[in-house]
Amino acid sequence: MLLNQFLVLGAALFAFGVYGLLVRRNVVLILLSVELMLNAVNINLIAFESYLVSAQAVGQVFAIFVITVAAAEVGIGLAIVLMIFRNRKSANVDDLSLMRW
Amino acid sequence: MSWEVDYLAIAPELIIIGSLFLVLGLDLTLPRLKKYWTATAAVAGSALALIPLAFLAVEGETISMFDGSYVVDEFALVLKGLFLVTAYIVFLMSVNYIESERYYQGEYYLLLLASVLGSLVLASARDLIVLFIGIELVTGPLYLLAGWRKGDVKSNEASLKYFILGVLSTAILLYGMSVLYGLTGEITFSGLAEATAAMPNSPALTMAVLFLIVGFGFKISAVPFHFWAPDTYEGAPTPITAYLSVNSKAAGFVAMLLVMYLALPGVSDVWAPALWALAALSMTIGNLSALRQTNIVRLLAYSSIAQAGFMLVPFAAAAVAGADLEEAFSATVIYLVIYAVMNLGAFGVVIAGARTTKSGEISDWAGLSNVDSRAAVLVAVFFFSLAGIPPLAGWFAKFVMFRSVMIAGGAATVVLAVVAAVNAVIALYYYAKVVKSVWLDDATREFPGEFDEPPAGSLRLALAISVGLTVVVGFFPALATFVADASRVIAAGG
Amino acid sequence: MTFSDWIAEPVNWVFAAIGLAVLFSGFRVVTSKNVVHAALYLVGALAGTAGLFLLMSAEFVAWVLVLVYIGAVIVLFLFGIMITRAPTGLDESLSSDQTAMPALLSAAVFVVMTWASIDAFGTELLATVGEATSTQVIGESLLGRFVIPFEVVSFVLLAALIGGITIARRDLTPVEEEERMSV
Amino acid sequence: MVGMRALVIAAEEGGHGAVEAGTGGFWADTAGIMLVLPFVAFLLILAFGKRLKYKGGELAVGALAINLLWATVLFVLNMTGGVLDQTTFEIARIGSDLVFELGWVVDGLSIMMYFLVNFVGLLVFIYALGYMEGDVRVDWFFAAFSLFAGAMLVLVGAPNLIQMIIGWEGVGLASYFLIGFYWEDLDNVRAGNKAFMTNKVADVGLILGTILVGVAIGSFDFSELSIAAAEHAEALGAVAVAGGLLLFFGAMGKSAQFPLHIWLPDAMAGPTPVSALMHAATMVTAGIYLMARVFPLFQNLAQDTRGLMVVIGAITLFAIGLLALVADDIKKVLAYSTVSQLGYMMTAVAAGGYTAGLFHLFTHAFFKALLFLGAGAVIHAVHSNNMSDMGGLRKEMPTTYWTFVVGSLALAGIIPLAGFWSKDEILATLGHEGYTAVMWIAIAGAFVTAFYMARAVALTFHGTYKGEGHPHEAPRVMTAPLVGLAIPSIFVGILNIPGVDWPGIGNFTEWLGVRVVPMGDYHPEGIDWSLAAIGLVAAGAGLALGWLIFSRDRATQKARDRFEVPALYPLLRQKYFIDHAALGVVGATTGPIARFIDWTNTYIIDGIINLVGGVVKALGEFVYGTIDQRAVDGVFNGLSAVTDGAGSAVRRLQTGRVQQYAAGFVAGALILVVVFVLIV
Repeated sequence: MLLNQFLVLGAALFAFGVYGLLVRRNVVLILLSVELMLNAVNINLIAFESYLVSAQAVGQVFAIFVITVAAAEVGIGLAIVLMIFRNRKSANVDDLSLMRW
Repeated sequence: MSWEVDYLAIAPELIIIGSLFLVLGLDLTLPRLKKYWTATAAVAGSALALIPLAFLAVEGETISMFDGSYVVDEFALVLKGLFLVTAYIVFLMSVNYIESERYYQGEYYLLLLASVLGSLVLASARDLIVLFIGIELVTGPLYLLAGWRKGDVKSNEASLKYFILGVLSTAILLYGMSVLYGLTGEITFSGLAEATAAMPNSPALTMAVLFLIVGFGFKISAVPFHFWAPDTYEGAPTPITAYLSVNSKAAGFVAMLLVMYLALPGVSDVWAPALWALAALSMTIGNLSALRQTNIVRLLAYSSIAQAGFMLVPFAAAAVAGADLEEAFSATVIYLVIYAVMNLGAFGVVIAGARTTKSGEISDWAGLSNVDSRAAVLVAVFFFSLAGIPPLAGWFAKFVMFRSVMIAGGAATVVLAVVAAVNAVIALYYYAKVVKSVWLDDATREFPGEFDEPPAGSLRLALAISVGLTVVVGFFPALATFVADASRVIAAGG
Repeated sequence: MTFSDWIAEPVNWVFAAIGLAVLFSGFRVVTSKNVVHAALYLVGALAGTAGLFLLMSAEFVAWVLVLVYIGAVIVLFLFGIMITRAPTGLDESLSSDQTAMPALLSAAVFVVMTWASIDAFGTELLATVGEATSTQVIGESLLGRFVIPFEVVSFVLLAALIGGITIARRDLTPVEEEERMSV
Repeated sequence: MVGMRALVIAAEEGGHGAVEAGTGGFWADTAGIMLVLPFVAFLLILAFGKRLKYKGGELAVGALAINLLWATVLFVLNMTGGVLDQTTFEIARIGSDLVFELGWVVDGLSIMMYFLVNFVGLLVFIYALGYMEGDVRVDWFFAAFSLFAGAMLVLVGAPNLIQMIIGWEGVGLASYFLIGFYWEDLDNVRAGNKAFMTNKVADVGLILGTILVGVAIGSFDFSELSIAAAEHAEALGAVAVAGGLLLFFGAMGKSAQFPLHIWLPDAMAGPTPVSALMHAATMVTAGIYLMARVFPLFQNLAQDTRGLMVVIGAITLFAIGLLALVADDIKKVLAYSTVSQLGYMMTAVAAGGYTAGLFHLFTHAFFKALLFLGAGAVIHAVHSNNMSDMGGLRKEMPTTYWTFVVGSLALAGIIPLAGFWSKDEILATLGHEGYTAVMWIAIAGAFVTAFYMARAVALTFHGTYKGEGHPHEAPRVMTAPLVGLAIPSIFVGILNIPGVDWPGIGNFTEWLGVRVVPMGDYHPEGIDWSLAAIGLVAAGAGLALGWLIFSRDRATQKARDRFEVPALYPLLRQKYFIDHAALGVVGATTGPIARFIDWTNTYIIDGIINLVGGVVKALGEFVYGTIDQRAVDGVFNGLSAVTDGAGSAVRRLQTGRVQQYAAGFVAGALILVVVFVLIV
């Protein structure tokens, strides 16, 4: 298997994530898009690990850390969404432009 | 393989962890009215953690653990000291702010301590994984703390904007790290330095380096990755804003310094010009936007974007062939330390003054000197220091920054110095505007808040520390150059 | 390596199948007009990714991904969707109408990343197809060389947990608070 | 002490003609007390000022009195044997080579300034005790005034450029506070801001110049800089030119050289003692002092570079002097006059007349402070700044009148008063150095100077009183300093009669020559009597003409007479016709020029400043409003304008949208990557 077949797939997922982040209005859906991007990073890391094969499996360990941090960030993000929803009865980012200029 | 842990070396981290658990325990057991003890625990923890730092500094040995991925050297000690002192001041500023409104005190200090822990880890990080985890631990709690005023929709919004852009930057940063790992097979900084030095420039390497810069650029709020900063600063609780603009920004700079100078000195032909551009953009756009601000916190937000630009200036010197990287490195560190002290002071005085004015609008601060001359003097000290007027500390920071590019020479860096000089003049205008408002303008209304009583003891202590440091460092820059000498060691490859 | 060489290897057929599924799911995550569907498509994308990890002999990480994401995170998401009462049926307003600029940007992201990696790695092959990385190696790494980030990341989780609860919970109204204080 | 060794070495390396001088012993070693005491006074006044009888004025006066003791002893020591000493403390070190030091230098140049600042300062402070009595915020006034004195002494005593910058900024800050002292009046605040901004622009030059010179030479120390400039002039080359020009730019700001002079007349909004001390006698001379300190650097500059400085000085001395002719505000007359005299000093120093420029600085400080204080006494009495509200005051205010006349004659350069000798020396220098055209401009300037001073004296003290109320002489606490300043205004000139060595003490030129690197040309040639005569004639002509035109109320009473005494009107008109004839001679030449310059000053230079300000502001609004806040949005908006209605387009102009921030974020990252991949 080519290294690049995985990298290109990762790049595509990352690009989807960027797209979702930019167009989705619902905050929960934005979070889903972020997960796609982090997943793309994981694919990269694992592919590089299989390509390089380090003694301490650095790439895989790195991926585990990324997964953990991503989980924590989902928790944080959903907490923020709930807080905002409680105050505004909406999870739509378009409504959140109180501060500007 | 065995992995030795030097417990003295990580004692500051352990003390912070200890006080974090203490706060957790106290919060669970104490009745509601006694919750202020959690604040005491946090304040004490951040002060106690300085003690082992002193021991380590006296010993002066470089301790390297886990394959050199976690290092306690002079540079790390200096920055840990900076993080702890600034955290201490932020804790002091928080006490009454958090107590006076119905916030969750225990959880507040716990999250802030976690963030401090992250910055301590960051200062010692010498590989990408530790660095990444450190950054996440600094930032994660702050996403939540920015929204700590739960009922305030502005605070909600501050939190969400910070979070969304934060995770975006994390994703980009991680992508860059993964490509860097793939290209070199290394994650330790020393390994990366070796590998990249031998490697010809390729689009992938350039992209990876720039993605790292994007990630750090978010933390330090450099243009064009600054969009979150004004909104989040305005909406977040003021002590958290102070923390964001000082500790969290300092953490971003530490990460950037470590990665650029230690891990990627061989690719300075990529990152130095890129940071040149970010520096010029940040200074200019930050300053010009600040000119129009009417809210004092927003003004400080844009000003801190501009200050980040000034701090980035020395990085550009690395693009000049044969330039003295140590000079550039230490110039940024000195600027960072001085900026931290005076900016904290500025936020402290905003908190103190807001007791009287009950407003963040600069026009509402007019005539403050008539009723609260102490606060007015402090406004003058901190804002003039930020403007770089001698003999307040800020001038030395600017001086060192200019000097580093002048030494390096080279047309591009000199152009940047000129941009910086012009910006320094523009900046003076809006800083002076605040001072003028406080001192020279007539009050437009009765002050709604109290001004007979001095602010709470903890806030006074916080202000006293920052004003003391601002003035003393201005007169005796030796204090700051000590920092420089310590950091010089590391830039020399130590 | 030519395309015919590549296609001749059966493992690449498997890759192509999983990869297309992942791509499709990923695409639907960001375009679906139904919130719940979007979340479920993410499950698909993640499951496919886990399959890819298996192809790359990263067994442990694959199962971590399945357990953490599909087992926990997605459930969290679904809860989030329910609690925020997002319309669970078809909803045209889930995405902004202005898709041209984001599409352009994300296409550019894809092009740049692809170009960079093709330039750097060309036709390099993976080295370890077939031999799974032993979990022991990963375990020793995590608790040896990487014990500091391992310990530190637990504080990230702790902070997220405690802070998340504090932020998300409903504050007591003043009246309720009075009652509670008097008890 | 640390620094002394460097000085001794420096003196040895200085080679030929190294000055023989004592070290000043105790008095030089402790001279630093002068730099500290005013700050102590400042803090004490801030803390206790409100509770004291004179609101802290006694503390300010006390500090300067003690200072004056030191300054006087040092002055005498320097007169009799020469004093050369330097004491420094290291406060920071960058790397191994670059050292930051604070301390004080004691040599001929600094001793002169110590004496000047403390002597004039003390008299002005005493005067202020009377002048400011009963004013609001007197304690703050004296605190800021002490702060100024301390900063000025820090500047004067600076052994290196860094300390000089600290003092430089300190006096700027104090000036800002004091100009805006009457902050109830918005104009004063504006004036303060204008002064501050103009100076800041110039300060950028000073700071960049300092860094450039410091990095090139490896030290900020003046003695090392002097030696390097004297001995390695060739090697320094371009650095010396660039650094010198940048430093000169800084000096232009503080010393109000054209076109950066615009702040000084506005700065007169501050209380009069402030104008006397800061904006006439001491602070504004900081630029000249800086030029003198780094004189070896300028000495070795190319002739055309120095030519530029001489020309700027010449424009300043003549063109701005003309403005004093059309001003009605007595303080503005003196302000323009100060700018003009600073032009003389700058021209002289730039032309190579080290002693000439500084001697004029020295004499000017006495009589210009005297004139300001006199003007202050008048303003105090008539409650107006305008000369059209004055007149005939010589009977009511005899002391003020006579001292003011002394000051005016000294400024006009009438033999044997102080101004004659110093101005003559400048003319001699210009002639000697080959700047003949500039010399004639300077002579014309002398004519103008005498002319406007005659006008000021005539309008203020002669004719009939035109103001309100009954003016009376100022109290003793204010007139005593006037006398105290009038005496040196008469006599200090004889300290430096060319070719005259007073027994036992020599002359001013020698005292000033006590420096690390001796000045090449500090024994001026014998007096040029013909040039002196020409200068004297010019001054005399100016005085006579001014007197002729303005002494009998004609000019300003015209309007009044026309309405109140209609019968006399034709007669007056005819008289006035004579005035016109007389004015015609002057008016034909100077009038239009003065008006033109006034116009330029008002419309062009202010216009440029406003324009630049406006451009910066507009740029700010553009960048802020368009790039920062709308660019991202604008792109979105442009794309959606077709599909969306106008209403929603307006709504979308509102930003603060996180996703547009994110788009900017991603776009920024992409642009960086693409640009750098392509260029690296």
